[in-house]
Amino acid sequence: MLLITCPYCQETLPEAEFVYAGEAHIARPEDPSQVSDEAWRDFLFIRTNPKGPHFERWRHLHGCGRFFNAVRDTVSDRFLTTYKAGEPKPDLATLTGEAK
Amino acid sequence: MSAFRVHGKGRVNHGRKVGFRFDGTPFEGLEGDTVASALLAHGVHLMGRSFKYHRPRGPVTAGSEEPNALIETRRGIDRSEGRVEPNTRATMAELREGLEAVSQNRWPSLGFDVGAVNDGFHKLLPAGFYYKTFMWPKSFWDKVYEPFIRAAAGLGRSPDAPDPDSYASRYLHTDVLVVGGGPAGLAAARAAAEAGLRVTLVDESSEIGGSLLSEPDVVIDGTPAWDWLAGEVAALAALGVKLMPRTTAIGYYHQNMIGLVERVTDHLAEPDPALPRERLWRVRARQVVLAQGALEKPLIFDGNDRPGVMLAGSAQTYLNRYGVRVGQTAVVVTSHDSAWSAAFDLAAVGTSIAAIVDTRAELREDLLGRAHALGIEVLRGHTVTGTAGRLRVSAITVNPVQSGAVGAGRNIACDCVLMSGGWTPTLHLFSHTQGKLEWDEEGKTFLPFETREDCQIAGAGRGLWGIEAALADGSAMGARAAEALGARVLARSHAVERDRTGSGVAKKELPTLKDLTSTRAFVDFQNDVTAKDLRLAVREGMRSIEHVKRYTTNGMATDQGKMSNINGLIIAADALGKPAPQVGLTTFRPPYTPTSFGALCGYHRGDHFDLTRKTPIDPWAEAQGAVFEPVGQWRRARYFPKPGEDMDTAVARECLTTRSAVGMFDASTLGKIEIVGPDAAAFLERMYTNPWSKLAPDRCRYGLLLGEDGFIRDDGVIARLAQDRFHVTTTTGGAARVLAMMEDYLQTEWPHLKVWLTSVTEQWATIALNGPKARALLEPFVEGLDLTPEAFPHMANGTCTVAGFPARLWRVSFTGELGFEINVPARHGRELWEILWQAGQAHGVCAYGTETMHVLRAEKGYIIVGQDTDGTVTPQDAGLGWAIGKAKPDFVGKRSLSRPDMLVESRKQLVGLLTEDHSKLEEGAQIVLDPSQPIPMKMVGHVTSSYHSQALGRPIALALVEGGFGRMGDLVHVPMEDRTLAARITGTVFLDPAGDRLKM
Amino acid sequence: MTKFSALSLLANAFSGHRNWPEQWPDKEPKPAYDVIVVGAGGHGLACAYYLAKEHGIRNVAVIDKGWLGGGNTGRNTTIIRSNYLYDESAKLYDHALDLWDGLSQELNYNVMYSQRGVMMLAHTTGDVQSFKRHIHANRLNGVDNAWLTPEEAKAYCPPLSIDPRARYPILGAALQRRAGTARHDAVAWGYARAATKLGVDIIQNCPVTAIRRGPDGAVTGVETARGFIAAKKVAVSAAGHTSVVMESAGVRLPLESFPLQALVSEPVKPVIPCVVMSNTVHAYISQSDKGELVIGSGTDQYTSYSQRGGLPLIEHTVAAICEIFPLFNRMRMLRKWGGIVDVTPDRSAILGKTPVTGLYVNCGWGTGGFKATPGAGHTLAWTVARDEPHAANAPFTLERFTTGRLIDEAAAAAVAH
Amino acid sequence: MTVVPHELVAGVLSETPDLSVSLMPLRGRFSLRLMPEGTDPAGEVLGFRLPTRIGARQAAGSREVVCLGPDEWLVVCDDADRAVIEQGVATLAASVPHALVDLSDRELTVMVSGSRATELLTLGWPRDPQSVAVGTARRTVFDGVTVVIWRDGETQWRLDVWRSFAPHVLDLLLTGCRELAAG
Repeated sequence: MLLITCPYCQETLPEAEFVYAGEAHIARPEDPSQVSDEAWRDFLFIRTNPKGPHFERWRHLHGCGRFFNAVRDTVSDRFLTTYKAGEPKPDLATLTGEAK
Repeated sequence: MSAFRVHGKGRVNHGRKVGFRFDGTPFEGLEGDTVASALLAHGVHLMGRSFKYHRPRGPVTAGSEEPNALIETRRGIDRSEGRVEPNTRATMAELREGLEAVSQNRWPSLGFDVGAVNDGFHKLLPAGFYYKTFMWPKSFWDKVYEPFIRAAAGLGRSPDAPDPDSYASRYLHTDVLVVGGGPAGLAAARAAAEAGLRVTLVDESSEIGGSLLSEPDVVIDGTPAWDWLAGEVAALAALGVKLMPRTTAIGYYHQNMIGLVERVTDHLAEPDPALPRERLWRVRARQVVLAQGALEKPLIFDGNDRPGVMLAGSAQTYLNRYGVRVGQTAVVVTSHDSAWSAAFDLAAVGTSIAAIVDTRAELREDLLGRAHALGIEVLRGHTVTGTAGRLRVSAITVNPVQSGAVGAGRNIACDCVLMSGGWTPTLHLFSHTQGKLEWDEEGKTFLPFETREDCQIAGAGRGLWGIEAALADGSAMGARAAEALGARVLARSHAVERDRTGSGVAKKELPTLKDLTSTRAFVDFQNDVTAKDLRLAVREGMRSIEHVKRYTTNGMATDQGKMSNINGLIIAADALGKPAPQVGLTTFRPPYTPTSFGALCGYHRGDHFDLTRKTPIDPWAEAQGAVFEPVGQWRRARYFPKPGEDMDTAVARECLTTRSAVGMFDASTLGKIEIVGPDAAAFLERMYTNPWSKLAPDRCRYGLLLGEDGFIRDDGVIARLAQDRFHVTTTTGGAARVLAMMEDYLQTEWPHLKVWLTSVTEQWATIALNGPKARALLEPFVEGLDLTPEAFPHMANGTCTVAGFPARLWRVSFTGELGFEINVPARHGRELWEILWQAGQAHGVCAYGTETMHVLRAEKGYIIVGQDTDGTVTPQDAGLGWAIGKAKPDFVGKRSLSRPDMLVESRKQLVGLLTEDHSKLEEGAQIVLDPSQPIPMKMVGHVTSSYHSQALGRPIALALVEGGFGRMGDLVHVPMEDRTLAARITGTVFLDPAGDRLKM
Repeated sequence: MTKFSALSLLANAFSGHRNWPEQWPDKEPKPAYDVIVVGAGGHGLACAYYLAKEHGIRNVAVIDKGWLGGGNTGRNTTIIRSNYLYDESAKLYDHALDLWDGLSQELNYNVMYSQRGVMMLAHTTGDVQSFKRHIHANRLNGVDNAWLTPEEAKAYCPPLSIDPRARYPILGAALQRRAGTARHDAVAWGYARAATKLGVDIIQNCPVTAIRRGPDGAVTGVETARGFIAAKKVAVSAAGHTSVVMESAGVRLPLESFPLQALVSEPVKPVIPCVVMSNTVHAYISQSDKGELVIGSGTDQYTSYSQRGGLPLIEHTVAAICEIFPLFNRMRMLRKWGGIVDVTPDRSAILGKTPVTGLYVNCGWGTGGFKATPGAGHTLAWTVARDEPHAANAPFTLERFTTGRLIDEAAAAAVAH
Repeated sequence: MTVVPHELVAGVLSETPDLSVSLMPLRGRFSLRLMPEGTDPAGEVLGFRLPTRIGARQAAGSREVVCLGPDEWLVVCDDADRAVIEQGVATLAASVPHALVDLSDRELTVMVSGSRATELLTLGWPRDPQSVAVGTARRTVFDGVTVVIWRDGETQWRLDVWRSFAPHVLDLLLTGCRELAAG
C-alpha cells in the first residue's frame, strides 16, 4: 500500500484513501468535432506507459475528493511529487535530481 | 519415561506436564515445549516423510525453517471438528493440553510407508523426469499418468470441514518497528525507545530473546544471560515498547508497510471464543530495524537426511531452551566453530560425543584444548561419505581428506549427527524491499547492501557473529533509526563474557569416494533435491539459478529455500564454473513463513465478506416474505410471493395488478445526485446527450450518458427543481461510477464551471406508484400540489408534502402506466410506504419487485443499461437517437459516434422479437439468419431481454441484431440445443405505442 | 539431440544421467538474422519455432533481456480456455486450444497440458444472463461450454460451497471441459528446445535497447547490450515491456502495464479437480500437480514495472477464495509473486503488423496470455513470414482503436443494473 | 458475526468501562460548497468564520462546521435550526455562487468513546489516529467505507456513515468490542 501526499490536504496518507485515475496532462480537445479520427484515438487510448517517472492522476476519494497530479517512478513506485490539478507540469530533471 | 529430558534444564516448566497425542499414541511434554521438543524428549526423531521419495525424516532444525518435521495438528480428535492444520512445523507448534498431532504423506503408517518404493526407483526419477516421459500414449496423460502424479504429490490433507474460529486484523502506526527479538533487536528497541519514540518489537517465537534463549551461560554486563534478558524485556515494557511475541513479519511492502501475523490462541488449551485465532497487523513504520539473525546451513553429504541428523545449533537449542538431549551418542560434523560449542554443551549433560569431525585442517587451539579436556576425539580435515540406519541414523562413515584425495573410511556408531555448514543471514524481508545484496566471497554468502526503504539491518542479519557484536550493532542501528527521525540517543555497548564467536568455511557437497552421480546428498530435504539433481539441471543447459530452481524444485518447498538456497547456489555455481553472484540468487518472496488464509481474510468472511446495502423499506419487504436479489452492493426485493406462488405466478400477478390497479415499488436504490450552481444546466449539457437549458424548473427529462468512447454508460430521469438545481437519477449499480465520472470532467476539464455535485442517494427514500389507480391512491395524501393531469402532466415534478412528509414528487413512469415517484427524507421512507400500503388495500394495491419492473418496462421497450446494452452499444444502436440534442456542439462521447465503425450498416441494433410458436426465448440466446448452416454459424445478434407478457398474453423479447432496424418483419432463427425457434423482428414497443396510458 | 522417452530415461539411469545433452544452447548473437523475435517468453519462442517449422525460416534469433521464460510465462496461473464470447476471440483461443492438444508430442516435451475443465461461477442474475449468452455463442461457434446447476457444479468440484445464504451465492456455472492447465515453465523450455533443434538461436541476458529503422522507415535491426544485430523483420513479443521497446521505433501503443499478483498455498493432497474462476468475487484457483493451490489475484490500481504489489489485494483475493471454499480457511499461503501485464483499452490483444515496415507486434494480452501461447506464436509466425495476418489474428489489429471496432469481452459481461 | 439491529434505532449498542459504542439521534446536516471568495459572506450568515484548512472545525452554539475540501464544508445543526440555515444561505444568492444541499437523512452518526476507543478504530482505519488532532475531523475510509470521523476528545470519536453502510461498520465495531473485552 503506497503512501500518497494530497496537495490539497497537505497530508501524506495511505493509498486506501485514494483512487488512481490514469495518465495526466492528456487534455480533452477544445472542439472534438474538429480533430481527426487518429488524433481522437490518441486522446482516447494512446498512453506513454513509461518505465520510470510517470505523470499521472490520483483522486483523494475518501478525503477531500479532489483529483490531483503526481509524478511517480513506475520502477520503484516512489512518488517524486504531487501537485494540484491545473498546475504546470514540473520539470523532470530537477525532480529526479531531488529524488537522488 | 522421557529419557532424554534433562531435569532442571531449559526454559520449560518441569512442574507442568502437558498431555498430547502423536499418531494416536499419548505422550507427555512440558509447558513451554514444542511438539518437536516434546517428542525428542521421548527419543522420537521420526516425524515425517519426504515429498518425492517418502524417505523417513526427523526434525533438522528447532525453528520456522524446518523442512522435515511437518505434521497435521488438530484441536479435538476428529477432523470433522474443522480445527485442522496440515503441514504444521512440529518445531514451531507450541504444546497445549489435548493437542492431536498426526504424521503426513505416509501409508499405512509412518514407520512402514508403501510410498517409499519410490526411493528404490530414484535412479529413474531424476530432476525433471516428468518432462521427458508420460507422453505416450497421448490419452494416458489425463487418464493414467497425471492422476498417478497428483495422488503422489502433496504433503498433508486439506481440512474438510468449515473453520469455526474467527480472525482479526488491525492497522498499527509506529515510529520504529524492530523485527527480531534477539540481542540485536533488543538493543535496537532499547536505543529507539530511549529516544522517546513509539517502538514495536516483534518475534515469531513464543518468547522474546532469540539466540539468548539458547545461550544461558553467556554473561552480559556481569549478569547471567537469562536474568539480563528478563530485566531488559521489563525495561522495554516500562519504556512503552509494544512487545509482540508469537508474531511473524510476513512481508515488507511499499514505503515501510510490514505485514505481521500474530498467533493468538493456538497455544491455549481452552481459548476465549471471543478471541480471534490469529490477527493480521498492517504496520506502517517510519523506520524499520531488521534483526532477524542468521540461519544455520546443513552440510551436504550422502545420507545427510536420516532422522537423527540435525543442525548443531538446533541440538543446542533443544538442550538449552527445552532441556532435551537429542541423542545418547553424537557425532558432530562441521565446517564452522559454532558446532563445537554444541558438542561441549551436550557432553556436559552426559551425551557422549563420539567424535568431532571438522572438514577444516586448521583448527582453533582453545577449541581443541576444550575437546581434549572433555576427552572428545577430534578428526580434522575429514569428510563424511555416508550414514546408516533405516528410521534413525545408527552410524556414520568418515574419511580423511589429504590434498583433495579421500582416504579409507571408518564407521562410527551414533544415534545422532550434529552438522553445521556455517551460517547465512536471514535476508528475506530485506529482499522483499528489492534491496540490493552483495556477495561475501569469504563467507560464501549474500549480505544486505542497500535498499530504498527507510530500513536498518542489525547483527547476524548482516553477517556479524556473536552476542557482543549483535548487542553493539543493534544499539547502533536503533540509534541510527532514531536519528533518522530527528531524535538524539547514544548507542551503548555491553560487556559479554563466554560469548561464542567463531568462523568457518562454506562447502559445496562434501568430497566422497563414490562417484557424485550415485550419492544421495540432500540439498532441499522436503522436495528430495540432491546435489546431483542440481548438477544434472546445469548439464541440461539450465544456466540461471531461477532455471535450476524451477527444474529441480530446489528451494520451492514449504521452507522456501531457507535451508537450501545458498547450498544450491554454491553447487550450481561450482557446476557452471562461475562465481555465485553471476548465477544469481532466487528472490525471496512473501510471506516469510506460510500464512493462514484465515489471517489474510481477517474479518472479511461470511456476512462481512462484502457490504450489503439495504433501503429504509427493506425491513418491510423482508417481513412480507419478499425474495431478494443482489444488484451491485444493494439487495433488492425481486418479487413478493404469496403462499404457494413461485416466481412466475407471483410476477404474473404483480404485472396484472399494476396494469389494472396500482403497484408499489421501492426505487430507493436508484442513484441520486443533486447538481447545484449557476452553471448546473451548462454542465448537464456537456455530460448528457440531451438538451437541458430549456427544461422548465418544474419538469423532468430522460437523460442518457455516454462514455467518451460513444457507448451508453448510464441513464435515468433528471428533474429540474430550480434554475440552478437538478436532481439527477442514475442506475442502481451506476451511481458511484457516474458521480466519479462527473467529478472528473468538472474538476479537470471544466473547472471554470460554477456547479457542485452531491450524492443524495441515501438522503431520499423513493416510492414508485404505477397503475391506473395511482393518482386515486396518492392524491388524498398530497398537500401543496395539484395532481390533475392538466396541472401535473406526465414528466412534471414539484415539491409538496405527502402524508405530512416533505416530498419531491415526480410524475414519471418506467412501466408505461400512470406513474408517480415520491422522494421523501429517508427517515420517513418506511412510514410513508406503510401508510400508502394501508390506503392502497382499497385500490387493490400490490407491492412489486425488480422482476416485475423488468417485465413492465420491456413491454414498453424501455431499456435497462447493462442488460439491453453491454458497453458496445451507441444511442443509435439502442434506438435512442431521439435523446441526442442535435443542436449541441459537443457532449461526452459525441466525437466517437462519428468514428468509421459507428456508422456502418451492420451495427447491432435493438429490436423486438416475437416467436412464431409463442415459446419464450432464453436471454443470451444467439440469433442466426440461416438455421441450416453448419457450425461455426454466422451469428447476427442475441436476445437481451425475454419475458412472458401478461398484458399481451404471450412472450416478448428484446434483441440486438445486426442491421436490425432494416429487418422489421423479417424472420430470424434462434438455434437452441434441442430445437431451433423462429422469431419475427418487430419494434421494441409492445404495449400502448401511443402512450395513452401515461397521459391518464 | 536425445529423444525424450521412458526408454531414454531408463538408458540414462544406467549411466547415472551423465549423458543428457543441453536442452538448448545459450548462443552469442550473429551479426544478422532473417527474423529477430524480441522476448523469449512462451509467445516469442513459439513464434520462432513455427517460423522454423512451418515457414522454413530458420535463421531466427530470440533475444531476451533476462532468462527465457522468466517473465509472465513463468509467473502466471496457467489457465487455458477458449470459451470467449465474440467470434474473433473464440476463434483465436480455440486455434490455440487445438495446438495445445498434442503439443507435448509435437515438442517431445511433456508440457502437462491437463484438460481438467474450467468452471466459471455465476453469482448474480447478471452473471447468469452473461454466461448463457457465452454458452449459446460458444455452441454455435463449435466451442464447448456447458451450463451447470449449483448442484452439478458442486458434484464437479466437491469443496465448493453452494450455500444459498452466502453473500455471493452460486446460481450456476459455465464449464468448458476441454479447458484446463499446463506446466508453464515446460512450455517455454519445450519450445526453446524444439526451436533450437531447428536452428533458432536463443540469446539470453541481452536487453534490446532500441529498434533501428532505415532511411525508408523500414526496420533494419535492433540495438542490444551486445551491439547492433541486423534483421529486416523484427517481431516484438515483450509483454509488459512492449511499450518501452516499441517507443524506440516511434510506435506509440494503447497499452498500460499493471502489476499482477498470484500466490500458491502449501501443497496438499488432491482436493480441487478442476479450475474454478469467479469474475464477480475475483477468485481464480486450481491445484498444481505438486499439490499447491494456485490462486490468481488482481492487478493493483496503478501502472507499475516494480513487480511488487501490495498486501490489500492479496487479502481480498484470499478472502474471495475462502468465500467460495470455506474449507480452505486454515490452509496457508506459501508464496506470492508479481508479474507485469500489458493491458489494452478493450482488454484484447494486439497481434499483427504495425505502421512500420518489417515491424510486428504481439502484446496486450493482459492477464490471459498464457492460454494463447501456441496460437499467438503460430499466428505471429504466419504474419511475419507472409507479411499478412492469419485468419485467426486478422481482427486483432492496431487500427481497431481508430475505427472503434473494439473486441471488448469485458464490456460484454453484464454489469450491475 | 455480530447481528446488527435491522432497524437502526439511536441508543447504546455496546458498553464496557473502557469502551462504549452508541448510535446518535439524527441531526441537521448540510453540504455547503463555495468559491474561496464566498467564505466570508457565508460565514457571516452562519455565525462563524468558515475554517479553510481541511479538517479544521468551528462551532457556534449548537452549530458546527468542518472543512472537508478546498470548496466544501459540512454543517451540522439542531433539527429545528435547519430552516434558519437554508433561509440564511439563500440570501447569499447570486452574489456568491454556492450550493447548499440537505443531507440530514443521508448519514447516521456512531459515537465511540472510552480509553480503548482509539484502539477500536484501528480495526478498520488505515490512517494513523494520531494524525487527527482533538477538535478536528476528516473524511476518510473505514473498512472500505467512506466516513467522516470527528475527534471530539483524546478518547472521544464520532463517525458519520451513510445510512446503508452503517450496519457493515457497526458489525465490525461491535465485533471489535467483544474482541477487545476478551483481552
